[in-house]
Amino acid sequence: MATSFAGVPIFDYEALASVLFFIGLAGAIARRNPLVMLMSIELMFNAANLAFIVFARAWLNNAGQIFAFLVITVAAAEAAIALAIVVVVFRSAPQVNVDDVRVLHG
Amino acid sequence: MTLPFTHVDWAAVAPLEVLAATGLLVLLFDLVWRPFAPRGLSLSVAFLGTILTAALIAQQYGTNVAAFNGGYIVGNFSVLFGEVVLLGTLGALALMGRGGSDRESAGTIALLLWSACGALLLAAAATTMTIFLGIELLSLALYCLCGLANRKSAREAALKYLLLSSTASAVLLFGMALLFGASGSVSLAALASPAMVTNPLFWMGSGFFLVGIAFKLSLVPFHAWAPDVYQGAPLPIAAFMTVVTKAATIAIFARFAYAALPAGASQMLLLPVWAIAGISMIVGNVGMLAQHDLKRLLGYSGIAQVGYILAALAGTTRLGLRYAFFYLVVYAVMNLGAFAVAAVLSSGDDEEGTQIQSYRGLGARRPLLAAAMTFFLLALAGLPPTAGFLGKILILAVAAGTGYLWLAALLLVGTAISLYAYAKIILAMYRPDHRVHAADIPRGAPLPWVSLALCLVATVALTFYPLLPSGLLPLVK
Amino acid sequence: MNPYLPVAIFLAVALAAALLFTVLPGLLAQRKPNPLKLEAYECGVEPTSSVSGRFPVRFYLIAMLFVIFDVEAASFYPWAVELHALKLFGLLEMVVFIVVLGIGYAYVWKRGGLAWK
Amino acid sequence: MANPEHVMGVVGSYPLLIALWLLPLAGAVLCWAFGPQLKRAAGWLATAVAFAAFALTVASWGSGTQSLNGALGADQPLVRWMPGFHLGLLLDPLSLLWACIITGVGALIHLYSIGYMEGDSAFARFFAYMNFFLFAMLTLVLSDNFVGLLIGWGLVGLASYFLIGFWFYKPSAVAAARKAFVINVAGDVGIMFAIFLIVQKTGSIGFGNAFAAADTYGPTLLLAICISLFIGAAAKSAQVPLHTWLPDAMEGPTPVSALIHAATMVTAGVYLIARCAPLWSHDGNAQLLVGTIGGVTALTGAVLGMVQWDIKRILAYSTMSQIGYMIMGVGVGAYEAGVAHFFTHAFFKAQLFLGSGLIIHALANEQDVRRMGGLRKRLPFAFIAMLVGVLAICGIPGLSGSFSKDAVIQGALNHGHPWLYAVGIVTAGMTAYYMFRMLFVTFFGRYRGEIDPSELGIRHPEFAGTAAHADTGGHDSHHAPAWLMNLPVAILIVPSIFAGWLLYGGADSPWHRFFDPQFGVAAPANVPISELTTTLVTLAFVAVGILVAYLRYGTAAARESAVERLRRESVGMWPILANAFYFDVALDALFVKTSEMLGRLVSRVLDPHVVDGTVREAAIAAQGSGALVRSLQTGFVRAYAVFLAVGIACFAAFYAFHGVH
Repeated sequence: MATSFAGVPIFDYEALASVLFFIGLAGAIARRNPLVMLMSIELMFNAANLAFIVFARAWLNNAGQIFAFLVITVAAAEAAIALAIVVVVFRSAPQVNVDDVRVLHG
Repeated sequence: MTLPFTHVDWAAVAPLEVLAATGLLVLLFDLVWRPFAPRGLSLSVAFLGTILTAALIAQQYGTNVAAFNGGYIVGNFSVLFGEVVLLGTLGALALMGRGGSDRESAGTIALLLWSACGALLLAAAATTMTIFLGIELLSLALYCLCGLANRKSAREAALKYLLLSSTASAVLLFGMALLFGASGSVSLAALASPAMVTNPLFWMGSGFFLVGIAFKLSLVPFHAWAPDVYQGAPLPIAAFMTVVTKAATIAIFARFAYAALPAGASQMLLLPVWAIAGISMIVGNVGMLAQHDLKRLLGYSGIAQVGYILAALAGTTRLGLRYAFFYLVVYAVMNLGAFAVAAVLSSGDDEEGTQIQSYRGLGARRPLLAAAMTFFLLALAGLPPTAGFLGKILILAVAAGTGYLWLAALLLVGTAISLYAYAKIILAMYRPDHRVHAADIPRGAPLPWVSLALCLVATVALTFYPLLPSGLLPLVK
Repeated sequence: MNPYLPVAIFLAVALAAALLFTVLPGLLAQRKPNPLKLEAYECGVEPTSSVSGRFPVRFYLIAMLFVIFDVEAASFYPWAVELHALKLFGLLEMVVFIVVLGIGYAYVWKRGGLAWK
Repeated sequence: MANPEHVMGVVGSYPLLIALWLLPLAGAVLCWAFGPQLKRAAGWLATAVAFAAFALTVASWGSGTQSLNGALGADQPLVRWMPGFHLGLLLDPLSLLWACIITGVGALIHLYSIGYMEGDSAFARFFAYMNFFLFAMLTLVLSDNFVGLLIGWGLVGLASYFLIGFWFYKPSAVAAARKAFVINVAGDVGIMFAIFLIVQKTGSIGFGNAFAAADTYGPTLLLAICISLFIGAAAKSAQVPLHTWLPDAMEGPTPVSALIHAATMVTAGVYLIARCAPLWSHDGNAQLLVGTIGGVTALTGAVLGMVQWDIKRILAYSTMSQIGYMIMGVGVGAYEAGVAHFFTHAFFKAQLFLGSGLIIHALANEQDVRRMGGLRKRLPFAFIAMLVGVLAICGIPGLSGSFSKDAVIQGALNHGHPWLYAVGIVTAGMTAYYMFRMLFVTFFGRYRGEIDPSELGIRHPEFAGTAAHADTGGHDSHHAPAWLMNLPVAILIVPSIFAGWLLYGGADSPWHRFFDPQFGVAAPANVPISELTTTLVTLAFVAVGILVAYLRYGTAAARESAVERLRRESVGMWPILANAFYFDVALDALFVKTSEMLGRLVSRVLDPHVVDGTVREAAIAAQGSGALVRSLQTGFVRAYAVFLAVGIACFAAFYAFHGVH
């Protein structure tokens, strides 16, 4: 396993991916706007993608790159469905706020 | 360069291809023949395709093929879990045939079939890549399916499911990335190397991976979405989710726990999962107590039932896997049965009448249905004359036999709590109520009736499983 | 020398400047608000609704469909690179892929998903 | 299964036994399904079924008492489910005795109910439940394995729940039914746990296997099994501190109280311990525990019985006290005596309940003894019936109660528990006091039904029947023929008086000969006090009790000033007694209040809107914690996401910790 490339240690890439991931997680939890939440989730996906590509490079195993590709397509499908659902839910609402959505509880 | 995949690989996934193609066919028929197509055409095509798929999968029993570079492993394990997935799919399809308009049904059915494709993929998936693909295929279709009923609660369920489940998927994916980093391979089997025990990437990756799995299994504290989603989703979809999602995820979890862990690490690594399984048994059953909606109650019940199944897996023994699978089948059948009763009683429009209040006086008005419901609820509660009882006894035996006595004890406590919740519905049904007349209750479409009857037969038949001469059941010790 | 040092210095300077300009006014400025001062600036008007305009739902729908087909098309690139090795088998697979996409596209079209009205 | 099959009885085919077991079920189904068509005939049908079951029990006598090569009784296999899980029916002397009482006394109470329930809108449903109860109780006592016993155990609880809540339009009845159910479920868990332990150890659910292995369990496991079983027994048999449901259960119709909450179901705990005698005999600690709890219950019941005003609650506390005797008997190892007390108690307590039912029926549902009085002339038959019952329960020599009660008290001493001996004797005196107090207040003096309730110190008259009936004197003209209700009571008088004589004759008594093969000979220890002495001492305490009761309520002067005295006693009652030693309050605080408080706390933190009326539809323990979970489920996506994040954080911490190590 390679320990660095482009002069930067693998660990730093890992750390960057982790930071991105947790920023995304924080956003997914803290924001009220479902669109921003979805963007945060995309950020988490892409953090994982970064990790995949870095590890693919480190292990010289293309599977990681293929995986990243797969994730990009799946994420696109997910985004499309998500947008559709958000549009349907908030069609008649004055503003987009997930806290307004709580018919179901208890 | 040789071809990456051969015809052997494609033959291995033939059932998946058939199921996916069925979904496409349903769409095409709807597209081309809409004005002329007879009612129920989409449903019939879907039934045929699903049964054909089940037959194809059954044919694979006894074979052993590792297709797509080990990404898709056909074996008895995948066959058994695949059949449960298809059982759940058939059950959900049957519940769809409860009348109402055909208008939206083609799209719904196609989505349902593709979702089942994802679940089938999971049953055989053995690399993180196929697992991710399967989980996303399963979930993406379900987000849409949840929101398809034209009422506010359904849309809300879809949104909640989408937001939370996507977050969990991202966590799962990140875990997969770390696991890939640890082993340099997407294969689960590569994780079983002893070098992993000291690799921090492996531990963190497993943690995130298990969080994602626990979310899909709706284990406490990742359970919060489940009751809301089950309540909001249309009846057939809720039934589908309780059975198929659980079966597929249990398959993944079992593969991970049994085949992907280095010796010596598995007890400690899986401890948090057993812990939350135990908590789920209690919280799920307690949560049932104060519910007023049947679907929601069954959602809570599902949380606890997954806990029971995991209790059987806790020792990661072969016997445990067998008993877990047995209980999974029993759970699928009795749960589908309960949903079938609800479907027979539901009025067919968007408001589905699953309020427990609306079951009052059922015993006098529809004694057959009430008796069937009582039977299924007793089975879910795990009372003696039913298969549910047998399943629980087996789980208790294996959990205690492998040293997880505390899980067995929690199971007993959870069962005791659940008795009260189930009894509440049963009592509501047998309490006289003069407000509603028999004529007000729909007769119910034939398909849910058939499904109900089959579930009833199966629940009874499974009780006699130990009577089989095969000696399948050496009771522990 | 650590290759990150310039980045770190830049970050530190930027942070310090931002903090400085945020905190200083609060410390130095005198505050004597009156209603007139709090009004919208000069010729501005009180906003009556949210600033961001609303797009029609159709816009989102079409955008979504674009995203899906666009990203799926990305799968063509690796395939194209390896086509000479994949030969007929690879071609057939891509045909199947396109047919499946095409059915979805046809379904959307027929059900009126692309109509702008 | 490697274990040899230990079967308790002589294995064979016993069609009578199966018929006996299933007949009541058939009756229940018929009454339930064809209730609207059968109308009044449902009562007769159910009664006929009960009598037929009794006849079948008597006809099975021979097979139940047979013995062959050490096997005792009859064993009818039903299902061979899987290795170690064989279900079957067992009729040996112990279950034969219980079956006789269940069907015999049950049949009489069925007959009585035809009169008592006359005109009730759910007449057929009542008899369906009653027959169902017989079936459930027979399942309990006839099973030859623990799972069958547990099924019966659960079913009787269910039947009891139905019958307590039979008048479900009364909120108090529903609340009482729930309470009984919850406490009984707690007991079921105990039994489930015991079964679990036994199956773990022996791989079998059969009694035979479990008992044959009794000396292999080891002290800890054996004690655990016994305690778990006893939790079940205590909940079902109303032993302290799980007794609070029994007095409340009197909300059900009186025949139900007589059958279920006096004669049969509440003695299931006695049956369980007698059935598991081989386990108890191996464990001195369990014997001490159970005997002590029995003694404490006997005493507590008697103390609380002394201060009740509701005639059925007096009888309920007396039932609790008498079951305490039985549990004490079987607990310390005096199985024959404990079982004998069950036998005699079934007769005289059923008779007392049915007698009180006659009064309640005649007074249009008045149950408060303060509003009775002077009924001796108006209801002479009820007076005679109650008098015989009271004399029997007090242990007046020659009547049934004296034989069995003295046997229990003496048994406690014989097995080395002098303290329990003393408790038994003192309780006997208190029993005499409260029973005669009831007798004097109810039947002597002047009728107080017309007096304003507040003058009698009754604070909530609406709970003590309606005031309207006082004008008419409570006589309704459309009652069923009196003989329907009087006949069963009259029949019960006979065994109430004479049943005890079966115990007469020490080692030669029919009782001993009947049970000797079952329990074996308990070698009499070196006993310092003879049986005759015990009887005399007990009698002295009883006499004092009667005397005090007479002086307080029976003398001519006391009868004259009865109104004033009752008012003073009602108002001045010690709070600790009026609240029944605060058991209810304590249980409530322990479970209901804490969980409600937690629920409120959590919901205030997470979501201020959630506390609404729907959450509190019923304030029982289970529902309280259910509300807790509900209140966590706020409906906010972001709140759920926070759970998710907390979970992720915990997981990440765990794995990071282990990954580094």
